[in-house]
Amino acid sequence: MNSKLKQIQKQIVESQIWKSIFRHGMPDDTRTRAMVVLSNVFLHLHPVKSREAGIRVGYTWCMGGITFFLFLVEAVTGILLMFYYRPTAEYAYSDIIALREHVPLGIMRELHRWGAHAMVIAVWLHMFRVFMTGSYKPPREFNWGIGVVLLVLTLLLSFTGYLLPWDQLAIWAIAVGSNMARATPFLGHEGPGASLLKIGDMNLVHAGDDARFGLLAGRMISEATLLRFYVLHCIFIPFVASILMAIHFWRVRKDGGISGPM
Amino acid sequence: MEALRHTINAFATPTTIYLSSVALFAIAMWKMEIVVKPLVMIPVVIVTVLGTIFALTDDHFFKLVTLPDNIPITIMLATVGYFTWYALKKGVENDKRLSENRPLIEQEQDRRVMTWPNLVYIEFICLIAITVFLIFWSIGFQAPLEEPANPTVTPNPAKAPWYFLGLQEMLVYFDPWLAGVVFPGLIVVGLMALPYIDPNPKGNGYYSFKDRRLVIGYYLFGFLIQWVLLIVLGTFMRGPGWSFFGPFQEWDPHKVEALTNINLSELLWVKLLNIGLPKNILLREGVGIVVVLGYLVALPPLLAKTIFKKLYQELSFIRFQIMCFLFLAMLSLPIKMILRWTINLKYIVAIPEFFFNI
Amino acid sequence: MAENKKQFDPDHLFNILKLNKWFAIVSILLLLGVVGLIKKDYDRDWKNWQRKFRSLEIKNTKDEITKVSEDLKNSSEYQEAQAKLDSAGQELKKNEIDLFKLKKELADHENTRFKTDRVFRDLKSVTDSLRYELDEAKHHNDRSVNRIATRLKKKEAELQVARAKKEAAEAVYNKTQSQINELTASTKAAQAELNKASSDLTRLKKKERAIGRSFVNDVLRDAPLLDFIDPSLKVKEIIVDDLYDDYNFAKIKRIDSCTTCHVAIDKVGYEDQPNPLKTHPKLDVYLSSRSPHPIQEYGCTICHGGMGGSLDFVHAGHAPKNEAQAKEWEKKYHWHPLKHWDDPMLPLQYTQANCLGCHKKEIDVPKGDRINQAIFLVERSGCVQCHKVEGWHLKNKPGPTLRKISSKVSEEWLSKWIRNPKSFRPTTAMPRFFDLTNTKDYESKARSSVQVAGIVSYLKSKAQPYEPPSVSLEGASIEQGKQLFGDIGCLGCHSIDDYPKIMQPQFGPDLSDVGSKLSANWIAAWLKNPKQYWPDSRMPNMRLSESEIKHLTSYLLSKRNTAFEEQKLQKADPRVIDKTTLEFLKARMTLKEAQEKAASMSKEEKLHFIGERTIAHYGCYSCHDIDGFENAKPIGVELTLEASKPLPRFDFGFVDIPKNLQSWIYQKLMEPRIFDTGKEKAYLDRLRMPQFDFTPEQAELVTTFVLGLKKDDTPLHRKPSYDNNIDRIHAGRALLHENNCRGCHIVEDMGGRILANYESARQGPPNLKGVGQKLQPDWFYQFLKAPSVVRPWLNVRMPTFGFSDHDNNALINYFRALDRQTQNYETIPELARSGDHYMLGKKTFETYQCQNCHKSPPYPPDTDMENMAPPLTLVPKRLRYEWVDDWLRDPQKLMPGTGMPGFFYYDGKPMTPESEDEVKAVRDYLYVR
Amino acid sequence: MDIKEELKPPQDSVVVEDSYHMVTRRGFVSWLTVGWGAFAGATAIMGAAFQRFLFPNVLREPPQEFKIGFPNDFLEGVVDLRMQDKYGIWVVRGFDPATSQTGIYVLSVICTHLGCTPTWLESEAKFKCPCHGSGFYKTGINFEGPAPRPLERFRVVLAEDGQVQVDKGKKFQYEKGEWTQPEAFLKV
Repeated sequence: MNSKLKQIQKQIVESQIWKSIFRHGMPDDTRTRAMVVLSNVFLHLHPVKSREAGIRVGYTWCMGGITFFLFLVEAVTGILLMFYYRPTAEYAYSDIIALREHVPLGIMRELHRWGAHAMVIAVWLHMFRVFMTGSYKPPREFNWGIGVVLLVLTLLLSFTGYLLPWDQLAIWAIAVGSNMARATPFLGHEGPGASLLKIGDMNLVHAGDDARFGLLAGRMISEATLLRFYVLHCIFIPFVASILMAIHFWRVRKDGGISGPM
Repeated sequence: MEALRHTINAFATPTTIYLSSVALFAIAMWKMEIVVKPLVMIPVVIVTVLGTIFALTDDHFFKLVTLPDNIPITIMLATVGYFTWYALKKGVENDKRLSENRPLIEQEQDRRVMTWPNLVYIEFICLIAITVFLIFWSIGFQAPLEEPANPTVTPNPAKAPWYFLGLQEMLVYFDPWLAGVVFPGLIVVGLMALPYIDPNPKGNGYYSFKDRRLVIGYYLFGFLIQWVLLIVLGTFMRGPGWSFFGPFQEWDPHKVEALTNINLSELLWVKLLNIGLPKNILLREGVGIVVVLGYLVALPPLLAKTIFKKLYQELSFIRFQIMCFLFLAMLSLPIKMILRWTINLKYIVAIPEFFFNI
Repeated sequence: MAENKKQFDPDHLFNILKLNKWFAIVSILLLLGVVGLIKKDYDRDWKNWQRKFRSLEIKNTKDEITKVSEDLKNSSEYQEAQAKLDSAGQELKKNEIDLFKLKKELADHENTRFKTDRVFRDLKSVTDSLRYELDEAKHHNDRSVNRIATRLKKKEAELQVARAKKEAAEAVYNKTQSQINELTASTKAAQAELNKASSDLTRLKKKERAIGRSFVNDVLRDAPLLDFIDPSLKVKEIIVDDLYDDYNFAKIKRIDSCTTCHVAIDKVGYEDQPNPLKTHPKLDVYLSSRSPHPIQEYGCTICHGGMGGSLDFVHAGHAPKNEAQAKEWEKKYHWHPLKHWDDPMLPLQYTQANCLGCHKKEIDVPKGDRINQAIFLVERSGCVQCHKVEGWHLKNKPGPTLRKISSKVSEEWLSKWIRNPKSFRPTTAMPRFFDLTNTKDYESKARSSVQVAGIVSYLKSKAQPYEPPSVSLEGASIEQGKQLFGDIGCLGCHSIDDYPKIMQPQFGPDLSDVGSKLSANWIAAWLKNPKQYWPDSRMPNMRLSESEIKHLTSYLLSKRNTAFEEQKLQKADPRVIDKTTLEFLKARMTLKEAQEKAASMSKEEKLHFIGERTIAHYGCYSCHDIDGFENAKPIGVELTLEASKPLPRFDFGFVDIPKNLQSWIYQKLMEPRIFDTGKEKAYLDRLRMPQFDFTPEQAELVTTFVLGLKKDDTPLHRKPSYDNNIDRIHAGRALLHENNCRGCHIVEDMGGRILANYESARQGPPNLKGVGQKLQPDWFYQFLKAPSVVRPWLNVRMPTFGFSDHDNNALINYFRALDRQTQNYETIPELARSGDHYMLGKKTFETYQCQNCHKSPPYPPDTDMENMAPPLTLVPKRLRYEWVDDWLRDPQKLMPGTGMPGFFYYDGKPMTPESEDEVKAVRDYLYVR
Repeated sequence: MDIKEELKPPQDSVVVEDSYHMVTRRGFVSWLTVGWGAFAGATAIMGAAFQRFLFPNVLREPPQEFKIGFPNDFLEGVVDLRMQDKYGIWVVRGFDPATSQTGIYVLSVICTHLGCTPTWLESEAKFKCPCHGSGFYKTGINFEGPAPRPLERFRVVLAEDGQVQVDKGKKFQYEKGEWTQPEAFLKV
């Protein structure tokens, strides 16, 4: 009986289909373990071997990994939410109510929202750890810079998502936030220097073409803003962030892996 | 109990909280070796926990803290607090090892090990753990949803998302173009510039404190005091009308605060010289402009000659200028806050004609 | 160290066993978390309610089944059908062999029919396509035309043959089929009868199968993660097409999912269940498809408020009707007030506020008892005089004119009255402005005295001269005055302590203390003709004789309030006068100017000035006509959209009440100055709304009214239609209100409160039902202008209101609109005073002895007033020709309870042709007699 | 260092002390099995939940039950196409061979083959589906093309107010012999 099972198992493992998918056996010796890491698209972010200090949670706090994982969680829950959310003034709010009241697994919204907050915290802590271990120092200066941009993108992701429920909390948080854009020096119509920018009688910067207008797609928050933030939140920023993340991870490897004492 | 709450409410003003936090921060920086000792930290933790439990018995405070959108702040405070202590403790430990010529913690762990299963397995466990955490958080707290967006009714208070509340708090002291645009820009630029203006080769790849005291102090001041503390103030203590409330004080939308601020030019021309504001803008704001330019342009050379002498020698001229500019920009917030609390100063330079107020 | 390194396995830095343990722990937690997640998502309160409802229905169905099967057993119909079926079955058995044969034949015929039909169809499709080909070929002038044509012809011939065969086969088939039918017809009919008799049982059993207990129904249907296949627990939504929720940026269709929990709200038969499984208590007005507000067209939230899209008790915005219910809900449902919704549900006692949304311009909202009472109270209290409310401003100020006040009351009386009106007359609508929660202290009292003195001084100095003619009360009897007061109808508007109070609140003032207020001369003059003192008075002329006036005057003078007369008046302190003057002056000029001005004024001037400013401060002119304030604006906050104001705009001060609109308004009405409590405010900055001394019930009513004042986006076609008729009705109702017609008469089945004073309804003012149909407009007009005697046996008299032509027409139109009468001018046919018809009328008239009751004046002294009816001499001018016909046929139908016997129409049986003739003859006789 | 060099399995494999082998096989298996079991369980539930997520609990579709007018609004022998756009039905008044009676019946506009909407061809007196050429008689019976069964009919009754009421929630299929049921057809 047992031998029969083994026979079947052997047949499966040695079939062409199995072999085409799994390029190695069970990872129970050093060689296959290396193979696993090398041949798996996700795992190959890691080197085959790392310095002991660099993999200890006590050193890294795992915060970078957690941030990346939370990004994936946000992506998955976000995609699912898109099945039930329409970014229009008419439906946005009632779709959120629907998520709360009767959409199956509407709790996805909670996962998404709290995941976003957790991601912000995780990014801060990751940066804090990198700073405290001096890991921004040569040769990792550039990657630190990328990291700073990723931090900003994380905050922007959260900020753009804040508008989507289209409730009072949302639009006034965005109103407070976006009103600052009108005070941008030279680019906002109430910013210092904006009134100096004119050609003849034509004002170059006014409420109809300043930085805030670009952000809100109008002089005030409207349905167009909702759509704009939706696109920023769902496509534009995640797209940019993904590219930068690829660079970030790649540079971690190229700059010598996780930092450690020279 | 009630009396204690009243005392705390009375004590809790932006001035006292901010200044005492700065004082505590300074002490910690000065005597870090002692501060991170468990003997010191355990009582601190106990006091914090007991204090929190006491505070939670208050209805208003309880409601405020358990507001779903404020939960992340609590989590942030706990994690940031813990990790700050943890990192500094390790740093102090490494300092000690260095001074005793022993290998660093990280140097003891320089063996090379297989990624599979060592790293992959802990990562996997970590990820499941964080998922579990997120799931229980979601079960416990419903995401907030208020009334439908209404462009004509502003809720009181209207707050930005919590992670931007530091910036919103800054708006009390600075014009939007500074607090909302320039300072956030400088934070980003400053952070990116950090590797280039920190000349210290020590402390690369391991926790340390003593060798990097200045830059760590600089960073922690920005992070803990100027960012985290302001978020806490902005969330828990700013109520309707952006008025300041003690932690156990009911948020009354009709609270009246004495707020009469004065510009530097008015202070000078009207109050001191008693001759009225001059018509010419440059003349009117001359003193303010001189003060600001002096602060940003004249101060760096002075610093280079005096307290930053050593640093100036390590850095080149341009790097030192950039470093100084960022440093002074960061310091400008506490300076402006103190000026506001002491002499009700509104603007140092006030040219509303061109939306240029500092 | 080196030793260690050799021992080290780079594959296993950590203890795998320990990591496995960690992995197991977090995985188990993950599993628990995921299960919890699903559970949280699945567990909903509404499901429990639907489950409960299902249990209820199962029980009901079972009970019904037992009952119906019991009934069926005893039903003869069922027994008969059963018997018929049995006998038919036996009959069929006899023919069993025939039937079997026939069925076999039928199968054969079916085969043939099918085969022939196939052949026919094939040929048909071939010919169709050939025809198409032929058309094409012709069109293209193809050479194949002829070939195709021949083929088609051939096929068509074949088709004819096939058709004949097919039809023959069908005929054979049908014949056999009909033979079978014949044999089985009686069985089928019996079966159908049986089915019909037991259809209720079948239906119930089917229902029981659908909802009853079973594995599928109890477990499978609504299992978590499987409940999308065919769940029994479902969210129910009513999507109302053209009523909208205002989401500010967009208006979205109202979607009410209330019926998800309130499952039985529109189903009859669940009246005794607890909420939410209860039937709506007023299905005749709401929800049912026959009511004016069917649930599919109006939903729930348009009336009740709340968040219709929510399925959660708290989020839906349920509002408790009192503290106790709030406590109960907190325990049961974790209830807390819903903050984040603009239109919260209203507590039950305030629900009728939302009637005002659509029934805006309506007076007397049908079946809106509470809102109607509220409107009456609001108008009587003059709320809308100080607080502007679009569309509600009163034409007449609710308080009397003060232009001739010095001739009416004494200065002392006036001072005491202003200080505290209720100490003189507890039922007065005039509110109290002084000595309230925020003005109780000693200093405020002194200031109040000064203000009262100021008002009196101002009113006195502005008063126009008026001297009522003096009257002697010689020979007047208080007893007779009292009698008159009760008889002639004063009680329709006024109350007095000698008679039971029949109205609450009253329309006119209570007169129990009036002797302490007015002089004999003034009363007499007023009774004679109120309009000569105050042209806008709503008091009508009672057409009293000189002696009647004397009796009534002496009666009223005897009504005194000694406690009030003995009340001491606080004197105005000169220092306070100076201070108050200065404060009023300061508000308009600089401090220095004010001081100079004050110094230049005499005490009298100061008092006059204080009076003027105080009247302006408290807005007295809103309710009273006061010289010098003709164009002054009302002082209150506009309330047109009060209920749409965001809550933070209401100052709750330090008063500990629930933070919601209705609590605030209620509190404000009960104690108008309460929100000053605990605040340091200057005397003139304090709240100034007066105390109306509402009872809790009244305060709730007024709150209901205010809660109805909000933004309204209901589309016009959803509101009651305003056709010409309805406009007339509303105009009439407004006049009824204004003149308190319902104090005496029953109109539209409401009012007639005075009738309680009379032994029988016959002794009181008539019910005005159907007068629009009954009266000739000309006569009606004359009557309203100058009432004449119609019912000589009545003591109560119709007063002369002195209506304008406009009002007169409006009233007549109103009554006619109620009865859907549109023609103003009608022809009464020329009638002969002789002939058979006339004689028949005369004979019938005499046979039934109409004259016995319908006596004509003059009346001898011994006339039997008990059984008298209106004189028939009035008929030709007064009554409509058609109406008399209807009336004679069946008086009870037009006026239930009338004393007029139905001579021609008995017990619902049709009238004979003879009595038809009689009715017409009597009617015509009355017009030409 | 050359990675390949490092990756060679240890020459003297016995030297290595391996925590893997240090533990009893049994203990090791049980913890790991519990872990993987729970993880697989959680993943499976989550997978099922995602599938459940795709089926909303609330549908906002046009009502299934509606009134279409009085019987006299429909002409004898005419296929009424007016309700096609709004309600997705054809109303036919005329003789119905299935019940051998004259009256009104309501046909679904969905072809029983692959769900296209056939067109009514007046001249040929048939419904013709544009997608694959199925043809149906006025009664709904299929007679040509690939359609496997006749068109469906909907419940049709007379409402209290005398209007014809249609309920799309209840359908009648010819092949199941349902067309002879009382509410599949309204006798006029």
